[in-house]
Amino acid sequence: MNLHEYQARTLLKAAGVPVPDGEVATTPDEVETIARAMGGGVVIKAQVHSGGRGKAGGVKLVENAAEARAAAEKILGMTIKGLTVNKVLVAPAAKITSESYVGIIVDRESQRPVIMVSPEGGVDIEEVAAKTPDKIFKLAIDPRFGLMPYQAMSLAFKLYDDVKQVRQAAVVMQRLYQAFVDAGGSLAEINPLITNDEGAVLALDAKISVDDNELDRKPAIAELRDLSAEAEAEIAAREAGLSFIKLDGYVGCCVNGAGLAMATMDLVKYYGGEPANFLDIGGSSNPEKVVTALKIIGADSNVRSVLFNIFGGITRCDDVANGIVAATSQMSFEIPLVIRLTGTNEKLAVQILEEAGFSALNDMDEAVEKAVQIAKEAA
Amino acid sequence: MNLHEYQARTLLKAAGVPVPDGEVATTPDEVETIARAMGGGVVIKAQVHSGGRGKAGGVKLVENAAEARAAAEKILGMTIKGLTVNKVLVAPAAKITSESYVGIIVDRESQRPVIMVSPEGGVDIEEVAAKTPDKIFKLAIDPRFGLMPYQAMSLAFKLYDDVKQVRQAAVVMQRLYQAFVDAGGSLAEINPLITNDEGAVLALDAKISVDDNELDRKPAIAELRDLSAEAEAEIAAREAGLSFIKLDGYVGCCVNGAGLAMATMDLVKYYGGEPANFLDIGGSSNPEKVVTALKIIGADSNVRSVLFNIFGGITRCDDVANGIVAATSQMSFEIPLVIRLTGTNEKLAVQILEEAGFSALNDMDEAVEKAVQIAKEAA
Amino acid sequence: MSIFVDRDTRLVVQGITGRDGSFHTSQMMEYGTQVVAGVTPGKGGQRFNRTVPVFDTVADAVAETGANTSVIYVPARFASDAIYEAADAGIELIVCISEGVPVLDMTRVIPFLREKGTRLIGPNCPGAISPGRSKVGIIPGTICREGNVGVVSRSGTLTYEIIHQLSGNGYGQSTCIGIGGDPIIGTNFIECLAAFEADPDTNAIVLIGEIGGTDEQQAAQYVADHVTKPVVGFIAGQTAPPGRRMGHAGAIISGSSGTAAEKMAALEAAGICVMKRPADVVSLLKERL
Amino acid sequence: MSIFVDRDTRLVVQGITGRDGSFHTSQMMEYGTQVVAGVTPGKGGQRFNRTVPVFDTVADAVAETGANTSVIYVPARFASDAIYEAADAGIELIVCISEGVPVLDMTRVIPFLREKGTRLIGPNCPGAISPGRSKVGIIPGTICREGNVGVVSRSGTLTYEIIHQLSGNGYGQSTCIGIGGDPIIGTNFIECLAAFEADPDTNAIVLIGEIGGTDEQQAAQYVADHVTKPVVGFIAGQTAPPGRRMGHAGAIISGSSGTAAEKMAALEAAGICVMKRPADVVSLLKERL
Repeated sequence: MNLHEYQARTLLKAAGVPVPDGEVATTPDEVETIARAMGGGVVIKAQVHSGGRGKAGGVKLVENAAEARAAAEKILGMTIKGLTVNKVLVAPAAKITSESYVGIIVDRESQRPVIMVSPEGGVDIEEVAAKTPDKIFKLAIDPRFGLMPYQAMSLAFKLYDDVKQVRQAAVVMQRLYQAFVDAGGSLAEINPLITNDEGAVLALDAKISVDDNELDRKPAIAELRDLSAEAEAEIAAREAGLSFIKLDGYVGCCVNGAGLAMATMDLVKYYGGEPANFLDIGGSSNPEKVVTALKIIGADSNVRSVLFNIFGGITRCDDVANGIVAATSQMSFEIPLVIRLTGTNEKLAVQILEEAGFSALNDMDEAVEKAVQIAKEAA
Repeated sequence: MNLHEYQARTLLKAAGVPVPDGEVATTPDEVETIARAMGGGVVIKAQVHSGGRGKAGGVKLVENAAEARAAAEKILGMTIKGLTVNKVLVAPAAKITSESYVGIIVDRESQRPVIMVSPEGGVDIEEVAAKTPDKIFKLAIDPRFGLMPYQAMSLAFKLYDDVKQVRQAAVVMQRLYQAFVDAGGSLAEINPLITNDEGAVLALDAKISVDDNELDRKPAIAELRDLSAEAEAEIAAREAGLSFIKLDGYVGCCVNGAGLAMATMDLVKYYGGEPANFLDIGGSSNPEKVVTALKIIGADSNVRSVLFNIFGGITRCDDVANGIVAATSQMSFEIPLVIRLTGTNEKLAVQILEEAGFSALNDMDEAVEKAVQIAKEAA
Repeated sequence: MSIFVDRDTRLVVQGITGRDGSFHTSQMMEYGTQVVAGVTPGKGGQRFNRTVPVFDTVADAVAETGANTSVIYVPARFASDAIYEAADAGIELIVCISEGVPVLDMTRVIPFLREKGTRLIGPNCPGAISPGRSKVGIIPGTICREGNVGVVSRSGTLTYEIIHQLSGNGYGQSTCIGIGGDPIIGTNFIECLAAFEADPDTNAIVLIGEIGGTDEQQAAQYVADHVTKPVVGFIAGQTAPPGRRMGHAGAIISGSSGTAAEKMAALEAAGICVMKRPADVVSLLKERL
Repeated sequence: MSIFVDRDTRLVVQGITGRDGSFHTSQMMEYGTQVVAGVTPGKGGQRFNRTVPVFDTVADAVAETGANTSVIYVPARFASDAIYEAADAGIELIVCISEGVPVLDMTRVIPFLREKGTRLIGPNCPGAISPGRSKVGIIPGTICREGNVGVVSRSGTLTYEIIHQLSGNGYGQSTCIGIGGDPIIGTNFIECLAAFEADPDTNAIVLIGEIGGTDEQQAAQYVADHVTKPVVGFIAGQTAPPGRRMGHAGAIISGSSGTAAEKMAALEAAGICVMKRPADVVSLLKERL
């Protein structure tokens, strides 16, 4: 789960990271009032879960409250990479004397959180990594000990010469790490970490992503989820315990298991088709999940056939069959279904389906080929 | 530094340990008011840094507010092992169905915090350890991981059969450990950990001792120090950076280094004398410390000679000599001094002392023997 | 023979009285796995299915039954504690089925296991099966067949699909292992490859990877350097869009080194035959054997 | 020879620009110790006494100067971080002089050092000196003399007193080590005894203990089992009252196994000659050599 910039700023501030003032607004009126109270220049920043906000026109630096209002009118309601901007952050324009980068991710290879810093901040860090990898410094953190002061200092020396700023930055890094751990983070980033004209080190922009698996035990973090910032189908899928990602094709896919789901999409492509989605109904079977899955897939007007590919293990084929029968009787489902079932309770499932007027296949290739063919014929 | 029971209770409560209600009072009036508000039977407990409060009459169980007042009148102001009772804790009488022991100390041998539990609580745990060691269960905690749930559960199974109580006790142990670490503890103890007639697991009495070396970085804990509960000489010594412990003899000792101080005391005994104190003036030399040391030793009317034993390393002998001269000129110091100095700046020190009318020895045995002899002659 | 699980596997089931735990324990017992103990705090002294003794702690279970392997079916938020407990009790191999274990928990579990010298398979994995000998986890026994192909995979049902293809076409398996799809797992491809290479009863290896991370590339390098047996590979996620998560956390494309195309190229460069689709496993194996 | 510190000791001083650090660095340099580097964050690039290069980090110091030993003079609350830093930088021997290090810090430091394979002496100790070769810490060089007696002690100035007796009576030292008086220390008596036993230039060992803990009893057992060289012992604190703390944390009598009488008995049972007073060291050594 991604947090908004303003939420990440709040968490960092609570962890003791120096963050410049800033307030969230949802209307141009509010923006104007806030800007007036701040006085002087302010920056207006769209709060959406997307990179490249600046390039998309979602970040504006303005001189006064009137300009702030005008900028807010443009930004609020705009669409950035398919996401509507409902909120903006208003912050005083900072007097920036340097911009660095500090980020923490969980690294698969070292199996540890890794902190990365670069004196090249304020830009896309992946570009820095690609063009000037020698300007990125990494350190794997032993989670049993946390980010120790000497480690933070040694990284901070890569950013600044002035030992006062080095010490400030080291403290920021340690607190960022603490905030990362406390939030159950998969990523925590300050970009840019600035120095201002008074020599202070401040976190100007912050980003935190949370491991979804942490949300159960971190209710305060789970409450930060902003449903208005997510696509409707993905919310419905998550609430039903499904993994769903919309794609641009026309063969709807409903599969149990992420690996098999990806392999099914690949096979759709292999047989000349285009998958409309990734959808994993998960391990434990439940007819309700199938109902939700069919509703989500059916809501996509591009879909011209729906392929079920179920390998019964924990998932029982009869549960899936019942789900299909229930869903199609509840709603008028016009899209043709191709069903492949094998494994646990396969025979029972076939019987349930046949009684309801469906037929079922046993072979994955055969099923995928048929689903592609039907979709192409319906074009 | 030892915390009072009521302070330890507050820390445990803040850490989420279930602790019965309880309030601190300093007058019988307050005790009566509190007891009336609580209704029913209450227990009145002297708040002093001493074991054996019960045996000394410092803990009373009473039936009502009037009896509470009467008990408070007896307890407040009484002396337990040389310490005056200034405060009492008033708590509702608990309906106890079982009493266990849970304690955490730092163990030298495993070099880790060790948690000990016993189903034999409410009594002196050292007696349990001596008489029925099989009723004490110990576990060394890896501080990199803390007290893990499965560890706490396995200990809690030694206390209770009912899994609900096991789970409650396991949570208490984990929170006690957290409180212990957060306070910078050298000991944290719940004795007894009770179950009441509703089956709840509660910490009825709590004890926390803090590592003095933690106080610098834990100001909130340092503030809990109760100067009124400490001997005056020890407060003065601590504030001057001296380690001082009063003993029952008559040869005052002023030494640099704890090991040498103990060896000096032993040598006093070896030559037939009795040391009046342990006093370590510490590593870095400072004439002010010597002044304070002489004041503290001089305040003990049993002292009939004062022995300085200084081995100059970091401590410079001339600093000690200056301190002696300064102290004896500031105050009328009637007790005879025997001074032994050797090591760093020894010659300069001897010169300073001789100019002020003192003589100095070089050999430890000679000095100790002389100090004992003078004290005996003065008897 | 086989790797990791075999006839000498003496299994303790952590979470034996739970919904998943009890179902799969019955399945494993039917398959012939030596399930010697179960653990559910508070149910010590009971028996599962009137036969398997249940204990309050893994330490008790190990002391009483000599269990050497554990399988974990507890809810995700308790899984890391269950792993610590098993490792601390002297269990040699832990198979963690639980899905949804927080990744930061795993960052702490890994060094603990390393100090103890304990092997972990998973979490978020289907476990391991040595057909005809022992099954630890949830891989359906019915689709497996005794034989000489080693199967190692990051996936669950996709693995079943490929085992199904193998068994249906006369290729039995020495051991099938699902290593789990999470970013941080206990046992990786390389450790399984090394074990298969050393196993006299394994003649060929099937490696099933997916997008995300660089484990497959490293595995490919290991095969090139150390594996003499024929290896056939598959990578799921050729059509997955970059930068999006596909169901489980393993499938994140991080930077430039996690795409299916790149992984397939790495496998091929290491001399591994790469399937275009799961059904190709049979023809490719035939070619190589 | 000698143990732990010698002519090949290449020392980095952590906290070289502080009050204690700079004073003792000068002393060590005068004594002939190879002080190759100092560390004070923010003073990297400067030189101490116009000769010793100062670095921002221990890692930099090791990379540039090949330091293999560090001595720590930083304030107590920064000491554990300094230890971690030195161990992480590949330092083989760390001597921590700082007094007042929180005990809970040490409980975490110890397993870190064990993983790294680093030896720590201290904290709260005077360090080690191999007379005529190298001095790391604060033991006054003037009281020492080259020779063949190994001295190991939990104390500071009491050690000086005994070294003073030895040197004044013709018994030079191979190495003198103060292991520190805190409850949790990096190197204990046994490790020093083993090193002295193995050192060809050590002919006899003086062990100086005090009340609190059971280190001396364990050391006695070790001497009985493994040490062939003559050992002379001293225990401070015969007159200390039970249950009170005597200055440093080492001197707590915990339970029944920390009294001076008990320790002296344990030493004697192990064949160690026990001094009644520090001055006895000379006559006892004479008897045994």
